[in-house]
This record gives sequence, C-alpha cells and structure tokens, in this order.
Amino acid sequence: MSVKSGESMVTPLQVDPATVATGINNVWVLVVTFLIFFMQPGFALLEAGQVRAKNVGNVLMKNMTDWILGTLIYFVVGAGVVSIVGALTSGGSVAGAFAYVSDPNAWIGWLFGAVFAMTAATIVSGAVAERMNFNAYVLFTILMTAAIYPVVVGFTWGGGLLASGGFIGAALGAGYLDFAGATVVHMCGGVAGLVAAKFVGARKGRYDENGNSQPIPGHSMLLAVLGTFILAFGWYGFNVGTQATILAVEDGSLTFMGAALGRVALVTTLGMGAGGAMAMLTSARYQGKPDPLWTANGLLAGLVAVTGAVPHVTWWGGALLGGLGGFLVLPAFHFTVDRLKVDDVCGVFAVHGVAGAVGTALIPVFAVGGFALNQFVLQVVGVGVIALWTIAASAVVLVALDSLVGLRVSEREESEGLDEGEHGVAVYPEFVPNERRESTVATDGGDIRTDGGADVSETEVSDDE
Amino acid sequence: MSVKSGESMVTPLQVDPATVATGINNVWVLVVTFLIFFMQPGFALLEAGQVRAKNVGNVLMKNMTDWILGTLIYFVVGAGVVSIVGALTSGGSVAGAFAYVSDPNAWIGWLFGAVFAMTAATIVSGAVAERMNFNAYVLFTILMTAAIYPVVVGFTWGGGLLASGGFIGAALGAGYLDFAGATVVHMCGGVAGLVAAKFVGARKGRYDENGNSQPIPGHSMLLAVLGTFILAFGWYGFNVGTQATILAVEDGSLTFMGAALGRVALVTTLGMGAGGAMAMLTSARYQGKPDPLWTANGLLAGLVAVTGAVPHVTWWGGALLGGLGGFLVLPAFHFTVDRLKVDDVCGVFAVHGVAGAVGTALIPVFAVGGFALNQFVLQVVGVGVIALWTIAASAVVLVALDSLVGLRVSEREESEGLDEGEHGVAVYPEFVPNERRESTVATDGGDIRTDGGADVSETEVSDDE
Amino acid sequence: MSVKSGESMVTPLQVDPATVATGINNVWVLVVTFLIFFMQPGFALLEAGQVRAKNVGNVLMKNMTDWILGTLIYFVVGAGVVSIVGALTSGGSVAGAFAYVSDPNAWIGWLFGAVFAMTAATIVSGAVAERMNFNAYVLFTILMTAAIYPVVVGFTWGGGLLASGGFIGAALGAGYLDFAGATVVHMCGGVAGLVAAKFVGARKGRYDENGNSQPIPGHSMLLAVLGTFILAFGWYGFNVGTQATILAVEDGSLTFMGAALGRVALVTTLGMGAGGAMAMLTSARYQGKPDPLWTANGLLAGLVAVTGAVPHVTWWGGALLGGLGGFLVLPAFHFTVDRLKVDDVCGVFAVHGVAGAVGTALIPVFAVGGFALNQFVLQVVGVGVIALWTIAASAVVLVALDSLVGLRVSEREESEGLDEGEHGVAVYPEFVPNERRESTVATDGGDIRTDGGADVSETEVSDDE
Amino acid sequence: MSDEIKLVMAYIRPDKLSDVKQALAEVGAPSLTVTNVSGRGSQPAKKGQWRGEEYTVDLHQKVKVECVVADIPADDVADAILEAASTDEKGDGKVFVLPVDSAHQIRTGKSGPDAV
Amino acid sequence: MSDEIKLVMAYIRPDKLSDVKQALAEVGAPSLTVTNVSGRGSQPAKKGQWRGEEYTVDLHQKVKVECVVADIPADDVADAILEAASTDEKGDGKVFVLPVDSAHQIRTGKSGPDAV
Amino acid sequence: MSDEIKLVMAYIRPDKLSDVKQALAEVGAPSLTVTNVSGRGSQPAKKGQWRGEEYTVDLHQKVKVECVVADIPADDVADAILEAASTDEKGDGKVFVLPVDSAHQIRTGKSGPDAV
Ligand SMILES: Nc1ncnc2c1ncn2[C@@H]1O[C@H](COP(=O)(O)OP(=O)(O)O)[C@@H](O)[C@H]1O
Ligand SMILES: Nc1ncnc2c1ncn2[C@@H]1O[C@H](COP(=O)(O)OP(=O)(O)O)[C@@H](O)[C@H]1O
Ligand SMILES: Nc1ncnc2c1ncn2[C@@H]1O[C@H](COP(=O)(O)OP(=O)(O)O)[C@@H](O)[C@H]1O
Repeated sequence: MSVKSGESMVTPLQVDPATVATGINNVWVLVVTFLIFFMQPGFALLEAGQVRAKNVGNVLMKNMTDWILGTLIYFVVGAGVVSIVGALTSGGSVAGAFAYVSDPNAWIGWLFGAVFAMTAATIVSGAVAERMNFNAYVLFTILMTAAIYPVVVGFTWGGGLLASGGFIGAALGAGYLDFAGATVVHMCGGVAGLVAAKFVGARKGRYDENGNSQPIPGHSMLLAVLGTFILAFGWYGFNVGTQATILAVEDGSLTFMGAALGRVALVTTLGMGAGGAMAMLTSARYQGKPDPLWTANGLLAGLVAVTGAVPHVTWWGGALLGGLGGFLVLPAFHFTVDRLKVDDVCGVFAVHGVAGAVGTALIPVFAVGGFALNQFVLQVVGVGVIALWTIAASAVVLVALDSLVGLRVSEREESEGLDEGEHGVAVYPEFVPNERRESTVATDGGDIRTDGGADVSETEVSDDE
Repeated sequence: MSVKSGESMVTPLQVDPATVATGINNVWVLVVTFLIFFMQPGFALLEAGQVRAKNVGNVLMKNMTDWILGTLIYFVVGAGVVSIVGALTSGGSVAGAFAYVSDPNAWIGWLFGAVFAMTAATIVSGAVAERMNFNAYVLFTILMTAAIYPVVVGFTWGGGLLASGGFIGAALGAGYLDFAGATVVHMCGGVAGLVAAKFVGARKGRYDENGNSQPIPGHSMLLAVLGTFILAFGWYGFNVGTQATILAVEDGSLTFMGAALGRVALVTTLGMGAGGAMAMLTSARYQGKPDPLWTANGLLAGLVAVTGAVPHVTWWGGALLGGLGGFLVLPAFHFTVDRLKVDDVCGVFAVHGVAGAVGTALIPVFAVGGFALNQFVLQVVGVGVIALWTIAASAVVLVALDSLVGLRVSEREESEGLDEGEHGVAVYPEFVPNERRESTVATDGGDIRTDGGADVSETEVSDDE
Repeated sequence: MSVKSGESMVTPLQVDPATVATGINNVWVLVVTFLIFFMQPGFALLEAGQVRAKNVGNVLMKNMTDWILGTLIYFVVGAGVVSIVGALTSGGSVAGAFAYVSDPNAWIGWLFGAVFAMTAATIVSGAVAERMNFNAYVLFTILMTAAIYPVVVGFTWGGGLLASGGFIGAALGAGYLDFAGATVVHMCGGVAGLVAAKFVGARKGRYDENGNSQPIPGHSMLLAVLGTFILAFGWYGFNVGTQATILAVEDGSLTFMGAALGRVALVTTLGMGAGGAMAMLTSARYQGKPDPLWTANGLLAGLVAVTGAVPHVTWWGGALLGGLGGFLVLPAFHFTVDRLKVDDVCGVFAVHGVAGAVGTALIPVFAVGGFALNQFVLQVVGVGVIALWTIAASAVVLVALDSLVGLRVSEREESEGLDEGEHGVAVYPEFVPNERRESTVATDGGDIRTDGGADVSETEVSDDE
Repeated sequence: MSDEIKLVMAYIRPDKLSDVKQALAEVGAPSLTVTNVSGRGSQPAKKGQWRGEEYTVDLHQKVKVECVVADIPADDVADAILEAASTDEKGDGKVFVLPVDSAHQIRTGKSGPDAV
Repeated sequence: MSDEIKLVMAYIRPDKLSDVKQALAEVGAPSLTVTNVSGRGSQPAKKGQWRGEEYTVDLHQKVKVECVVADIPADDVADAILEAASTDEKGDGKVFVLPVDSAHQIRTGKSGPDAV
Repeated sequence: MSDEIKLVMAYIRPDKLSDVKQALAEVGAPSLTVTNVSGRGSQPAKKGQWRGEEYTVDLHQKVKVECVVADIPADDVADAILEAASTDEKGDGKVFVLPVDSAHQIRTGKSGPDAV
C-alpha cells in the first residue's frame, strides 16, 4: 500500500507539514483523553476509601452516573453553552455554537473537552458523601455539566469574559492564565462541593453536641491511596496533554514543542512531589507522625496547585507552588471543618478549591517571563469571578433541588447506609463491618478516659493560620 | 544526529509520507494494544467482585492463565489458524499462514491481534466461575485461543467466509461489518461462556428444590465496578484503536483520518453512556432503586453493542444501540438464569453475547450511509454463523474435556471454595467471611418470613420480554 | 492555522525529517513514561497484598515517599550523578553534568530517566516490609535515588565503566547489554532489598526457635495479583518504550523501526507468558497445586528476565529466558529464606535480583546475531560489578543509618503494626482482622497435629537446586 | 419445670446453621443468636499455605448458636440441634445447657420466662 | 449477696452500644466485653438483593454485651441496660443473668469477687 | 466432682492465644472455642485518628476462650490459663467459671461428661 520509490519519481513526494502535525497531535490528544477518563475510577476509589462500607455503593453509583449521564448532557447541551457564554461575554456571535454536534471532525476535540467536564462534576461527589439524596445528586450533576461548569469554560478557554478578548480580559490587557484547569476544573468542582456540603448539612455524628468535629473514619485508606495514584496517572494526561501541540507549523515548517512539553511534564512532577512532601511534613509536625491520607491529599493538592501554571512558571516556582498547595491542605481542611463547620467528607475544598485558587493566582509571581501586575490582577479577579459564579449558581441549584426532591436522605437511611436505602444493595455482602468502632468515637471519652493523654490539640492547627 | 540545515542543501529533504504514516500509526497501535492488555485485570476484578471470597484466587488464576498460556498458544498456533481459515473459506491459498512467526515486522500486528484473542478467552471465565475444574478451564482456554476464536476471526477480519471475498460475503455482495469485534470477540466469548456454564451446571444452591433461582451474592461490588472502569478505559483502546490508521497515504500524500477517529471515539462514549443510563433506569424501574451492578453491566453492554458499529453509524444511532444494549441486559440475564436455567455467574451472555449480537445486526439500520438490505441480511447471517460455530465448537470441546478431566470440582470442594481445593490458598487469610449470610439465603424464608413483604416478583421481569 | 495550498506554491513545503521523527518519538516517550509511572501503585499493591492488614499504611506511605521525595532528589542530585559517574569511569569530562537542570529541552528525557530510578528505589520496599523504621527507610530511599542507583546508570547507560567507551567495556571490546534495566534497575533494586532485609533482620515469628521459616500470610492475594497486572501494563512502557526511537533519520530520510519495536514487544509478551507458565507449573509440581501468588511472581520474573534482552534475542530465546526466570523464582525464594535466612517479604531478590542477573548474563547465548565470547564475559562481569557495587553501597548506607536512626521499629510496635506505630492510623478502621490465624501459625503444630499428614517438605525444594 | 430458664449453647458447623435454624423454628424456639467462632476439638488440623510455605490451622471455623428457652424444655431444643447439625464426621460440635437466673426483654421491660 | 458473682449478658442493637456503655459506667460496672453477633427474634426479616435477585436475611446484626459483676447487684446492671438499650421497636433484644462459680484476674492472680 | 461439668470462659489478649492453647493442651483440655471480642476494663483507652482528627477507642481487641470440662477440674484449667495469659500489664483479662447443666456431642449423640 505504501508509495513505492519508483512512483515517487513521477509524483514528487508531497508531505503537508500541517497534516503531519495534525496526525501526531491527535494521537497524543486521544491518548491523554483516555488517561483523563481513567481519573473517573480514581475519584471513585478516593471517595470510596474515605466513606464507611455501608455507603460505598452510593459512591460508585454517583461516580458512574457522573460519567454516563454527564457525557450525554455535555454533548447535547454543555459544550454548546461554552461557546454561547464565550461569545456573549466577549461581544462575539453565538451562531454555530452547536455546530460540533454534526461535525465529525470536531468530535475528538469534544471528547477532550468532555473528560475535563466530567472531572469537575465528579469532584463534588466527595464533599457530599454519605448523606445526599441520590436523585438530588443526579440532578445537580446534570446541571453541573450542562451549565455551571460550561459557563466557567466559556469565561476562560471559550474566549469569554476573562480571556484576552473578553470584557474583563480586554479591560486589563491580558488573558486569564489557567493552563489545564486548576480553577476552571478543580476549583469549580471544589467550590461547588463546598457549597453543596454546606446545603446538605453535616453527617450525623460529625459534630458533637458542642459543635466540635468528630472524625468518621472511612473504610479503606488503601483504596483512597490507590485512587490517588490513579488520579496522578491520569493527571499526566490532564496537564501534559493540555500541551496538545506536539508539532506546530510555523511559516510552513514544523517545530517540535519540546521545551513547552518538557516544562509542563517537569513542573507537574515536581509540583506533585513537593505537594506530597509538604503535606507529609506538615502532618508529621502537627500530628507527630507522617500520615498516609494527608500525604495522598497533599500530593493531589500539589498537582492542583500547578495545574494552571505548568507551562508558565519556572521549575522551582512550580515546586514552590506545589509545596504551597500541599502545605495548605491540612489547615484548609481544618478551616472548612472547624471554622466553616462544613462537613466536606473528602476535603475537596482544601484539595481542589484552595490549592487551585492559590496556585493560579500566584502564576505571575513565578512566571518564566517575570512578574506583570496586570496579569496578577487578572489572575486574582479571575479566581474571584469563577468562585463567585460557582457559589451563586450552585446555591441556586441546591435551593431549587431542596424544594424539588430534598437534598438529604432520611436519618434512618443515613444510619443504615445509603447502599441499602438508595440502591437496595450491600457492597460487601460477606463482610460485617465492626460497627463498634464507630459508636465509640469519642462518645464517652470524657468519663472513661483513663490514659490522661494529651489533648487533641493538633486538630486546632487551622485556627492559627 | 539530526539533519543539519547545511546538509539539506546538498541532500534535499526526503520525507516519505508512507514512513511518516507508518510511524504515527504504529505508535498509536502500540499504545492501544497496551490499553487492551490492561482489560485483563479489568475482567479479573469484574469477576472477582462477583464471586464469594473463597473463590477469588481461582478467578485470579484463570485470568492469569488466559494471558500467560494464551499468548504462547496464540503465537505458535492461533494466529496461523486465522489465516488458514480465512484462506479456506474464501478460496485463497493457505501458504505462508505462519510466516509471521519469523517476521519481526509482523510482530506489532501480531500483538495487536493477540490482545483481542485474550479478551475473548477471558470472557468465558466469568460464566463458569465458582465451580469449574481448573484443569478443564485451562484446556478450554487453550482451545479457545488455538481454534474457536481464530476460526471466527478467519471468517471475518481474516478475509474468509463472511468477508466481502468470502463465500457468503461474495454471494451477498457485501462484507460483514464488525469493526472492533462486538461479535468476533465479545459475542464469541459470551456465547462460549453460556455453553460452558450450561455444561458445567449451576452452582450448588443457585436453584432451590423448585428450580427457582436463588442469588449468590459476590463478595465485593466495589471490585466489580472498578473492573468495569478499567475495562472501559481499555475499551477506548479497543474501539478507537481499531481505527488503526491515523494518517493514510492517498495518491502519495497524507490524509488525516480525523472524522473517522472522531466518530469512533464519540460513538464509543455515547454508547457507553446510554448503555449505563438505560440499565440504571431499567433497574430502578423494576427493582425500585438504581442498582450499581446493573449500571456497571449496562455500561459494558452499551460498549459491546457499539463495538462493531462505531465507525459505521450516526452518533444518535450509536447512542440508541448502546442504550438498547444496556436496556436488554436485565431481561437477557433473567432469561438466561430463569428460562434457560443456566447459571451464568457474571451475566456474560447478557452483557457480551446479546448486546454484541443485537448491536452488530442492527448496524445497517443506523448506518451513516443509509440502510442496505443485503448488508442487513449479511449482518444477521453473520451473527448466526458466528454463534452457531461457537456453540458447536464449544460443545464438542466441553464434551471431550468432561470425559477427559471432568468439568466440575467435587461438591465438597465447591463448598470449601476453589481457592483451597484447586490452589491450596486463602486469598484473604486474615478475613473470616460472614458465612451466615450465605446460608440464610431464602432458606427458611417461607416459614419465618414475618414481614409480610412484597413478593420477589421483579425477578420475573424477563418472562414478559 | 494550517498551511493553505495556495501558500505552498510560494513557500515549497519544508518538512524536516528530524523534526517529524522527534515529534513522533517524543509522543511515544511521554506516553510510556506515564505508563512506567503507573508501576508505582503496582508495586504498592503488590507489597500491600503480601503484608498483614496492620502494616498496609506503612507500605502505602513508603511507596508515596519513594515517588514524592525521589523525584525531587533525582532532579537536583541523581541525574547529575549519572553523568559524573559516566564521565569518571570512561575518562570523560564531568563538565555540564547538571546542565539539564536549566534546559527545558532536556526535561522530557529527565522524566523518562526518573521513572526508572523510582522503580529501582521502590523495589527495595517489598523486602523490608513490616518492620523497618520509616525514617530509616526514607533516608535509604533518598540515598538510593541520589547515589546507589545513579552510579549503576553511570556505569552503563551513562557511558561509563561497562559501556563500550568505559574502562571495562573498552578493555573487552564490547558494551554491556541491558536494554531496559533488568540489572540496572531491577537487579539493583532486588539486591539492595536483599541487603536491607538482611540488615534489618527477620520479622518476629518468621523463624521459629529452630531457625525454620514460618510463613506469615499477607492480607490480600487479590491486591498482590492486581498489582502484578498493573506492573505488567507499565512494563510494556518500560520495555517497549525503551525502544524510544520509532522513526530514525538515516542519510536524511526517515526509517521506521518496526522490526526492533516488534521484537521488543513480542519478546516482552512471550517472556512474561513463559515466566508465569513456568512458575505455575513449578508450584503445581512442588506444592501439588498451581499457586496464584507464585504464578504472579513468575510472570514478573519472566518480565525481569527479558527486560535487558528484548531487542537482542530471538523470540524463542526470549521465551526461554522468561521461562527460566519464572522457573527460578521458587527455588531462589526458598534459597533466600531457608539458606540465607533473609526474610525478604515479597521475594524481591528472587523476582528482581536473580531473574535480572540470569536473564542479562545469558543474552549472548540467545543473541539474534549469534554468540560472542567477549560479550558474554562482559555480561557476566557487568552483572558482578553492579551486584557488588549495590551490595557494598547499600551495606555502608545501612550501617550508617543503623547508628543514626536505627533500622528497626520496636518489638512492640512490630506486633501492634507499623500503621499505628509509625503513622498513627488504621487503614481499615471498620475491619478487625482475624488475629487468631496468625498466632496459630505452626505454634503448637507438633503437639496437637492430629492429622498425621505429610510433612512440609515442599518448602525444602530449593535445597536440591 | 417450665419456669426454669436455660441457655442452650451449641458449637456447630457453619454450613449446618440453616438446618439448625429450621429445626429450632419447628421445635418452637425460633429466637436465637449466632456468633462466628473458631474451635479446636477432635477434627484434624488443616494445612494452609502462603507462597508454598505451609502452616497448620488447628482452629476450624464454627458457628455458636445461643438459644434461651423457658417454656420449651431445654432437652427438646438440644435434641433438635443434635439431629439437625449432625454429619457423622469429626467436627460436628457440641451442645451445652447452662442455667439462667433471670431474663428481661428490653423493649417491653418484661422479666422472667415471659421475657424469653 | 455481694459475693455472688453473676454474668449479665445482653443482646442489643449495635447503635445502642455507646448508650449502654455509658449506662454501665454510671452504674459502677464499667468493665465489659462485646461481641458482634447476629440474631433472630421478633424483628421482621430484611430483604437483600444481588443484581436484582432478592434474598431474605432473617438474622439481624446485634451486639452481645457481657458484664460480670460481684459487688453491684446484677439486677441493677440489668436495669441499666434495659433502660439504655430500649427504642420501643421490635429487635431491642434481651438481657439474661447467669450464675458464675468463680472468677480470677489474670494479671494479679486474684480470685473471687475481687477479681471481677 | 469429676462428673460436674463446667464452662471455663476467659478473656485474654489476642497475642496470648497460642500460649493458652498450648497450656490447655498440656493440662489435658485441648478442646476449646475462641471468639474475637472487644473489651473495656482497666486498660487505658487508645487514641485512633483519621486524617489527623482523633478519637478514643476504649474497647480493646481481646479473644474469648471457652473450654468446657468435666473430667479435669475447672480450677486446673483456670490456673493453666492464668499462667499462660499473663503479661503483668493492664489488660490481661479475666477467667470465669460457669456451671453447665448438661452436655451433648452432636456426632455421637453422647450425653453427660463423656460428651465434653
Ligand atoms: N470441651 C469443649 N469446650 C469448648 N468447645 C468445644 C469443646 N468441645 C468441642 N468444642 C467445639 O466444638 C467444635 C467441634 O468439636 P469436635 O471435637 O471437633 O467435634 P466432634 O465432637 O464431632 O469430634 C470444636 O471446634 C469446638 O469449637
Ligand atoms: N430466646 C433467645 N435466645 C437467644 N437470643 C435471643 C432470644 N431472644 C432474643 N434474642 C436475641 O435478641 C435479639 C432481639 O430479639 P427480638 O426478639 O427481635 O427483639 P424484641 O425482644 O424487641 O422483640 C435477637 O435478634 C436475638 O439475637
Ligand atoms: N467484669 C468484667 N465483665 C466482662 N468482661 C470483663 C470484665 N473484666 C474484664 N473483662 C474483660 O477482660 C479484658 C481485660 O480486662 P482489664 O480490666 O483491662 O485487664 P486487667 O484485669 O489486667 O486490669 C477487658 O477488655 C474485658 O474484655
């Protein structure tokens, strides 16, 4: 089938550089899309490990629903909303917003966008685990993929409000920098999760009668760490893959984007390492011992923190950003739980929200090209705009859903477990969990405490931040 | 090492488009091959989660054996059989059928074929779980990879019987359409599994004295769903990767196959989503609550249903096919268990067999190019031929194995668990499963039933289909 | 953005073959790097499954630490040490050893190197599980990535001592062959693990008062096998990806390296299959029943055995090497445990050390190009040099760490579990493991033994090898 | 006799539980409590192995059934269990009857034989 | 009376354990042993399902509390449990008191009521 | 004396089980049944944590050993356990002896002391 050298005498070889680049770039984009899709079970395991055995089926169900309904919704609605919002907030035209639906050449790109959308939606799940009504969750995830997240993308990558051509971007003479979605994807999901956890209320037993938080251990730290590693694997797709151009065509000839790819890959790696290392050290410092779950959370926070920054910052800047994300996850979690009194089960606000905001706002500080004030202002404004939109939209949706279907399962269902109540199943039918541990959680600590041990003061670390 | 621009003045740059295309296409094929290989643990987990703790080691062992023996067999026998059958059923020559063995340039292609073969073989495992003699299973899997599956490939992709040049294909003036193996791989495995499950007989306790089916819960729905996600990840390799040509060389110049790739990627995604969504709704409709295991099964059935169709159908046609696959999985499973009285442990006939057959037969109905009767007839005939061959060949093999080594473990070994009996191990040595649950399964329901609850009529839904 | 055909009339299409090759090769390298990274959770699960529930958190923590600290160390130290050692042992100059730190174009290559380094470091973890002090482990892993492993790379791939230009290589007129690191990565890790396990001492209860080994079952064979499959998946990246050149530029035109890629992919597959098959047969022969954990170990040993050999040997030679690796794993493990009296928890010396050494030393015997004595001598010498260096360096580091922080946890902490002692956590808070099994392990076997069964003579098989 | 309260406590094979439950229901003593236990008796020890190294497990999985009775004679209950749990192979287990001083039902607060 | 040793044995709901523990501590009998058990009584059977096929689970998860007392009257202990464990719904469980012949403390080797 | 049947019931540390098993075998009472239990006594509560938030676990993992004897004096059995299970640290546990009315062996149908 290949062109014979004899033929090439007659028809001179014609290799269009753009086609070569397109071919290579699309192989790359497809592969990283698959990796990002694989983050879905990563999130499922991360959350499943952090809930009690009786709620694992609900976690799995939410996660599958995010994907199976999310893709359908994002194809027929979400991706179009991106274009519309992008156009409306930059003075463009909304014509053709849904043209991709009938253009096969647009479908690889659509799928590449869809895996980011589903990531944002799935993040919410971890915050509202163990007590949210399944129907309410499903409706929320539908609105998340149909509107809440697409609007954020419209504001940014869709060329709208915060982009260089958008109303705010143009006013400040810069375009909002968030390379792979530290705020667009992660902070959006993390903030929506926080709001949802607030509206749904804390799990029974999460706060004692004095309003002090009481831990509710999950059923498997192993699953949480395995989920973390799967997420990190997918994240290479997420971050490095967003550098979707391997070969660029400039002036008719091909250029290899090796430096850009190298920077993105390196900063992702160092950010992850520094985030994990800082959380390990922080937990060892405040709890006396390095904690696997904190370390895993910090590793993810490090990744979130650099996700927007990877091509823009120096390698040591990336390591600092990642380290900062990892360092903040412990106090941010305690702030959420102890100050805001929000029962964010998997700490998604600390991991995805705070790290995403800080990492993205500080990009100009560590920029390869040096600090630019207008860019910094835009970054801060952008983070604020995205956060505000997400808070407002989530709140409206949640209020509506509360009156429509109710946000929360019954108290009885919550004690029995959502697996039985919402789905009629037992995830581990041969396993009778050791319910006793749960019921001893600090229940009669005061009276029976015979060890005279130290007070649980470490958990108040966030108060000092 | 790279060509300097000075040199290029002397030797004009010579870039052969075919070499470029080959390079890109092979990177792609290698990567998707690895993804498809990764379906192996996906199947292991899917099955492991659906069996009791005492049989998990046997599941792992079967799965590893499928791969470690299967690759050896498929290299020295299976892949050659494909060519021979292809030639014999299209009037071609069988010379050179084994030429690939000594041609390094054929080895990437061989491995790409091998991962499909191992998928077909592994599917069988889920149907015969928890009671099949390990030796018999190993011999069956050897014959599956040496003959049963290769013959199906010979009939189709190997250019034989059903291909446009094969005896039936030529007679009908069309070539059988099954892009990535909905019938060639999945239905073949699913039907062989059904036949094997029939011959091996139901697990002890699966049917009560009246012949009514009694559920035997597996030990971890989490593992089953994790396996499902790993399979879906690998499936992107399976389906999109079968569009192995990224760049084609046409008239000496390169063409990017973006529309074809986009369609395959989109239809895979929508088929999976629709399949999962329909199974979720069906289970909620008939059981009152959305069931995670059904949803996972439906997601896979949706994938199977579109696996043959991905490049051929419209996007909404793909969604409909996937949805149909997901919708059918519940009634098809009940039909298998309650009507055929076959104890297909993981529902492989429902998920791989039925969805594969229906999805492939209906391709012409949703074809991008419109309906063609001869194609439709060929599809139906093709599904029938593959099913018949698989049934006949499996049955012969099973009868032979039954007299040779016996298909089934002893009753005592079955109660103690195959892990102890076949492999002398305990998979979870620190865990004593809650055997009580099992022994209460509907045992004295009639007498003791004090709740006056509804009858278990939902399980009869398939009777009405 | 693409070049229009109109423009191409003016500017003739200029496609530099080197750029095309670089683009394709780098997509490939990035993808396989991600796959190799994913081996990290593979190792975590493999080890986690082989330890008791009370030590799982420590396994996860060690594994995460290997990656998060390892990447930082390997960037600022390790990769530079490679160049320095390479230069010093081949008479070259050490200038520019750290140039990669500030060269973005070098960062993809750095990351590709880093994932191999982390693999070597992580292998050690499995040998010292369940009793090593966490701080000592962390310091050891830092030195492993900063020095022990980089020196080995310097000797070999870094162009030093054993390379064709190195002092030994030049003397023998050959370059040491170890394609993807059977000895450089795996044997280095396996031998360091053996030495560390020796220094740390056996787990409490591993040997009875007569010095006979007593098994300490892990908590989940499923996790061990899942880890094995994840490793095999990553290994395709490891081995096939090391054939990093997809398209080469020769005389200004592109050549597709299909035969090389095909050989590497095939030999990896057959080596894995033969290794698993041989271990399955060996375990069935000596224990009476095919054992899943042995099979999984054999599959990995088969992979290790061919890792250095993949492009150099015939396909049947590769199958033989893999089979030999798998065959040796059982006697090598018993030799380690029963003769050397070293408590190598996961058998890393048998799987990574022995298989790596044997597979690499025998490359010339199965070489595609035929046997060459000087090459064979170099292989044997090379294996010896790497082993000696690793033993010596590990021993020095361990002695130092012992006096610095102590290598071992307290006896009490060991019985309670390292999760509680080192990290203050319970990995499965709802699960109370069945401690009784552990305490019955052969404790009063002699007295109470009422079955008059066969003696446990199979475990002495290694004595006869 | 009928106001004497007895605890019938049996160690049986796990796979005999459902027969025992049925037998107890038939004899009029459906209320019972079961516990997973392990026991050593005349049943030969089993061998386990982990990666080919063998160990002896002399504790076998059993189920303990506790059934407190007042109106029904403890002997009838014991007999019902004896019959239902037997396989004639070593390891079938034992039935013991223990005296009970008093009984109370939590829900109703009832005491004595009525509470059982 | 006070040198008579009694075993107070209660089957209660798992989620009442922490109340019962508190009540026992208050009544002066903080030492206790708990076991996961399953029980059948008047509480209606639950339905489980696996892939839509239903099965009946007539054994409910319960917790068994054992508390041996000497100085404190067994009835006080029983009353404390009765009060703490009640929900007024079927399935609350029972409390039984059994005689104990003798008691020994392992650590100290003490015997009799002092050992309890 | 020797036809009196007694249930010797001990709560011990899990890691002392194998010593206790050996001791019972030596004293001629090899048959026993063990159960995983959790207990509260004089042993100080442990602290657990989940993501740095602490909780108190005042129930410690223990093992309950039940050994019914007829021919061998219950006190000998108790003494054997007392010796084998001791570590001299808080949490060693207790041994109680309870009276048993009757015993039956399921396999043989034997009753009385012979059945034990
Ligand atoms: N004297 C005893 N004390 C406590 N438990 C016993 C006693 N005798 C038997 N058991 C329990 O009964 C189970 C079966 O007893 P075993 O002696 O093996 O059966 P068989 O009576 O059929 O020979 C044992 O595993 C143990 O749990
Ligand atoms: N006679 C009995 N013998 C043994 N256990 C019993 C007996 N009666 C009740 N139980 C235990 O108490 C639990 C609750 O009893 P149940 O009869 O359901 O509650 P209630 O007394 O509120 O009606 C049962 O599940 C069982 O474990
Ligand atoms: N009075 C009691 N009733 C029931 N169980 C008890 C009693 N006293 C002790 N135990 C059991 O014995 C275990 C050890 O008792 P503890 O008082 O901690 O030990 P020590 O006697 O060494 O001080 C407890 O955890 C509990 O399970």
